[in-house]
Amino acid sequence: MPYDLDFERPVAELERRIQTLQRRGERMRPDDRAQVATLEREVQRQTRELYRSLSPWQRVQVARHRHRPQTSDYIRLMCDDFFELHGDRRFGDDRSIMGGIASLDGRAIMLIGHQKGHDIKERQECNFGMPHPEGYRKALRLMTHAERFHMPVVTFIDTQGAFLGLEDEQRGQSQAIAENLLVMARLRTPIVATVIGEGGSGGALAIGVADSLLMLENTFYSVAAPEAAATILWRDASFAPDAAAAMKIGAPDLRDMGLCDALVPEPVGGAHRDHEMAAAHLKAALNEHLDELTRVPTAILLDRRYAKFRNIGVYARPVPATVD
Amino acid sequence: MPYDLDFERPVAELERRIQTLQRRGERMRPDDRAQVATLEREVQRQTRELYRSLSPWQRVQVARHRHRPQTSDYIRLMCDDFFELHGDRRFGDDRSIMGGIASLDGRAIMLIGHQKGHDIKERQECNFGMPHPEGYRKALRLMTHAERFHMPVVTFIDTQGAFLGLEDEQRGQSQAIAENLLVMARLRTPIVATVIGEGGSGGALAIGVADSLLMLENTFYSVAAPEAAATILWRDASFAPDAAAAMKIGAPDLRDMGLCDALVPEPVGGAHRDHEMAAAHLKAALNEHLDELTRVPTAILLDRRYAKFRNIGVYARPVPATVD
Amino acid sequence: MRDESQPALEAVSQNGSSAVATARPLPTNLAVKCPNCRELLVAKDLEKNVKVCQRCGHHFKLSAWERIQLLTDPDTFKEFAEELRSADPLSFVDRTTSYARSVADKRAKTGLEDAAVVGRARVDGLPVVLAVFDFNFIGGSMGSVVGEKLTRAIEMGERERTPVIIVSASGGARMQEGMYSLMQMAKTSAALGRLAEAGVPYISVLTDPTTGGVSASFAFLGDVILAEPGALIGFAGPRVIEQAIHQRLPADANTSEFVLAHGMIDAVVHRRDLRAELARLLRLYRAAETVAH
Amino acid sequence: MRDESQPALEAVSQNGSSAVATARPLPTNLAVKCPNCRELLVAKDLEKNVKVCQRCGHHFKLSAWERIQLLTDPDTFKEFAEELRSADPLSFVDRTTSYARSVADKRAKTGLEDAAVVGRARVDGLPVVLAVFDFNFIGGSMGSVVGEKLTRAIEMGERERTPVIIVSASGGARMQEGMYSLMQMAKTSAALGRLAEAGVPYISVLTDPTTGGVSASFAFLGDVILAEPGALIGFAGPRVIEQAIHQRLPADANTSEFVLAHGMIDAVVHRRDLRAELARLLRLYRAAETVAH
Ligand SMILES: [Zn+2]
Ligand SMILES: [Zn+2]
Repeated sequence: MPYDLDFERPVAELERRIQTLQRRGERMRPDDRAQVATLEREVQRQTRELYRSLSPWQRVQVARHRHRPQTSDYIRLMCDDFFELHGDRRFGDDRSIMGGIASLDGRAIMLIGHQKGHDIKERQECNFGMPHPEGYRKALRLMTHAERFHMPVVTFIDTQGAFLGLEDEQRGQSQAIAENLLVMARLRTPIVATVIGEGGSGGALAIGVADSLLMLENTFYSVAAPEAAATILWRDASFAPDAAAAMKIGAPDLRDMGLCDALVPEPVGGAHRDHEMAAAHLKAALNEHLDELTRVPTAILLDRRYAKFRNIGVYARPVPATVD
Repeated sequence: MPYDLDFERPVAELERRIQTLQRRGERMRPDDRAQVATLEREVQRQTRELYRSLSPWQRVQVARHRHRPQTSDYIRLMCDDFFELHGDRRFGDDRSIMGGIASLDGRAIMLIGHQKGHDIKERQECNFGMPHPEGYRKALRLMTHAERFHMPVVTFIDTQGAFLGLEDEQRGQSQAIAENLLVMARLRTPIVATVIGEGGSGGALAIGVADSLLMLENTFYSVAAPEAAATILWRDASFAPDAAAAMKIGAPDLRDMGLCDALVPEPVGGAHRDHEMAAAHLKAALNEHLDELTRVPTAILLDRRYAKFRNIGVYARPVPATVD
Repeated sequence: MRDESQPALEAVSQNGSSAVATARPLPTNLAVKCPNCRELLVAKDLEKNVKVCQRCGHHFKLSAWERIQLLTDPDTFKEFAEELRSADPLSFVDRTTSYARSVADKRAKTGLEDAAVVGRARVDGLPVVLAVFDFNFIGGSMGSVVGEKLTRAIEMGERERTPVIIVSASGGARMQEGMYSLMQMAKTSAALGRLAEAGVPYISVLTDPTTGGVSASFAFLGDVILAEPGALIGFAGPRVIEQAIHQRLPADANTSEFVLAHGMIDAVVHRRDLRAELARLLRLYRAAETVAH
Repeated sequence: MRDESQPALEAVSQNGSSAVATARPLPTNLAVKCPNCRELLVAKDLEKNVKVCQRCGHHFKLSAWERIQLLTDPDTFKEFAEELRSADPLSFVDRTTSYARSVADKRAKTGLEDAAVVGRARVDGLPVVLAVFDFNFIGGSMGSVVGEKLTRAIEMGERERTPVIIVSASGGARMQEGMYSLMQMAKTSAALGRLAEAGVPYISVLTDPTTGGVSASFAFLGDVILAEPGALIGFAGPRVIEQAIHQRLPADANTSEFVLAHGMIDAVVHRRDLRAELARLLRLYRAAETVAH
């Protein structure tokens, strides 16, 4: 996979040099081979370096990388079985949110995630990962299904946001998101949400009210997409990098603020460089959190979840919040 | 209100004679007055006679009478307050089913009923009382609302049936009706349903799964509208009167079969002759059933409701059904 | 109920004369014309291909016993409630015949007692309660016997915490039992309400056709709803809708694929995969049950 | 959040010069131009008419205290949580100013501490917990303070079994508190989930505008949802949608009447009737409560 992001240009240059040397094939001399080895080590070193200190905007670019693994990729790589369920039983089947019953090391879970699509055809079918109300209502149906059968819910967040269209307003985009927030807050089964790419606004939160919120380390989660925030704040979407920095949207920021419960490591150079390893890390993290959450009695689980969200917020002269 | 049904023609003739005499006004002679009095008594006597022994098809015509009181009329005449609620929170607001929180002699109830409409404009807005899926979903929303606030549910049935259109199939007419049947069967609050006019098929049953099913005495309730049944059975809708007779769809038939819990008397000549009296009878019946049902603990109420439907059906070599 | 006089299988003997066939095994010397692609198919080959047209994939209707054979492990199906018989509660006299006579006719022709067969069985080793419709019996219509059988099946699933599978093929409620038929919709749905509260899975399988009162009750209440390809599925049949709205419908209206696209079912499953897909679901539910209890 | 620079009230002094007014009482010598029908209205008359244009019925925005006065019985409103202040958790520095300075500005201009005021009150004698937004305070946007105030109000309603009324007027979440703002959507919705489980009524009143994260959380979770006429209501504003889909929207898109027609709210209520309608609802819920307990 080529290095194709702006800030990866130095590494891309190294790669080009490696390729030039390798094109000699059998005509490669011993010192050429030595140079290739050196360059490859340098690629590794520089990649590691770059990704160790991603700027907020760089992180946004990595999180949106078009080769980043998506919900369907993780399902394929992590689950021993997956039975996809379709439709909201009301209006339609929105492919920007996929979901079904999965087996994760023998544990039955309800797996629900945004799907952006890989090639242009799938991307269009998935509306580029921007759900309509029926997508959220499908997710809602699957979550109450999971509750009935005592399956933990695992969600994968990867969206720019809910789709903004006239028909979405007609069918109640606000209502659909709001209802999910309430139902998830009170769902009588464990919920683990993971930001696997972009965490965009209410459209992300609508499948993100969880006992544990995980984030892959190169992802972000924001109250509004940086472009939208820049437009709202400064009426100019080109200030998106400034918005990304000012709003502290990176996974490490959210962990530091206590909003994200755990970071999931990515392969060097981002999840898109090694889907298998990304999936292995994610699977390990999910199993760890599910092991713990499924041991908690439901009433306590719900009280904990309530307290978790109840206590989010920073204000001055705070009177200690009490949750019974 | 003129006598305008086919079988009322003899009474209509008497009425015309009365009107002819009355048109004389001050020129009426004493024996004219006596004749009017006699004719009026005769109108009463013949009406009573006709309605005492309605044929199945005559009953269908009375139940469909265009001046018959509708849900909105009963609400106006029975309730000390009514706050109408709108919309299914999914797609639309279907005016063929109206509903809201009502006060019936100080008791808060959720009142839901088919509405056919009075004039042509209202009839079109109400789709002639034939609901779309969003109508049933509005009813569902109101019923779960009632459950949450411990309000008994009172429904009024008056429909030819659910609407049959391509869009209705697209939005899941079957699914909407089916879901209502299940939810009503398990709703944790008392439900009283009353057939106030036409009880047409699944489109009626979708708001009709109740602890008590009442029927106004001149109404009917059928597995399919007589015209539809005739088409299904004999491929000719004009045999509707035969279907009405063969299927035993009249209120008294259903009471005799044990499917209807009580008949509500109508004014002489049908509910359309005296809306106030019809409403007074209905109100008395509702209060009686609500008084009894609201005294029953919820768990017992649900078991009774289950047993009621569980035991409907007639078959040979029956093994006694046990309900725990 | 749509008791279509169109037979489940239109069979043509090799000399070209036409014969109405039931859905039971066909004489091997017959050719069968596919109603979709018009291909003449050798009956024996069609049987081998689980009655799916080799050319176009059209799914022919199956009888209840063919369906049971298709889905269950050999010799595991144990029927119950087989003693129930229609009682003609309305003494229904048709314009041409009587309900009692129609039922007797259908019994003789199909070898069934009514339009549904219910029993315990195993699918890939996993226990299920299975109910299967037969469209040949008065259009698979639901009267008191069908409603009672389904309800007993659902109650058994609840009592024994065994997943319930219902395979529908029905035009709807049975006119000749009037309101008793309509109320079977409420009865079966009420039983499913208790099954859901108990957290026992219910899988609904829709086959050609599933319409009317059956579609508007248990058939659309599945925790998971599967359908065979190309089945007619809907509240009303296309012709009824066309009459009501005075418009021609698109060719795919009210097919399995149509209801999938509109979010009403979970998957369209080819007949040859149906058993494996059910087994997969059952195993997933069993895994959840194991954790929870 | 849409912090529209368009003022809540566009005021024009009688000599014709223009002035930006807050939503507080206007000097009586002013005329106000109705943004809908362009009529010049005498400010005093407008005040008397609960800030509804006498000519076209346009509902001008109300400040939080005007709204409280409109809805509650005199002297019954007892504010709580008034001590809460924004803490600038991200040390947010704008390109031109800082969040801290914006908040200070708005405080000075509006006399409010943040975009919502919460308290106990009575409506026609019946007790309620009331939360009211003020659009003048950074577009009525929801950050930590607003979320905390609403949550305390909802929890008080649950604890004391007192109906909760929230009157929204907000562009959505407050950008300058980043993810803390987004999470207030979850926090308030979670509190409403517990309120619903407790069977305590929640009435949501939508006023101009109710969009973004506020509309996509508590505002659309009312047991009953009312809206003032002509209010902008939706997930996105019309201009945002037009940019996204590259089409002009119909004039009534995302109005109160639009969301009513699409089944999303229960009623559009004229401002002069709002208090009476709330009282009617409260009495009905109280009647239900009396029977149930
Ligand atoms: Zn074929
Ligand atoms: Zn005006």
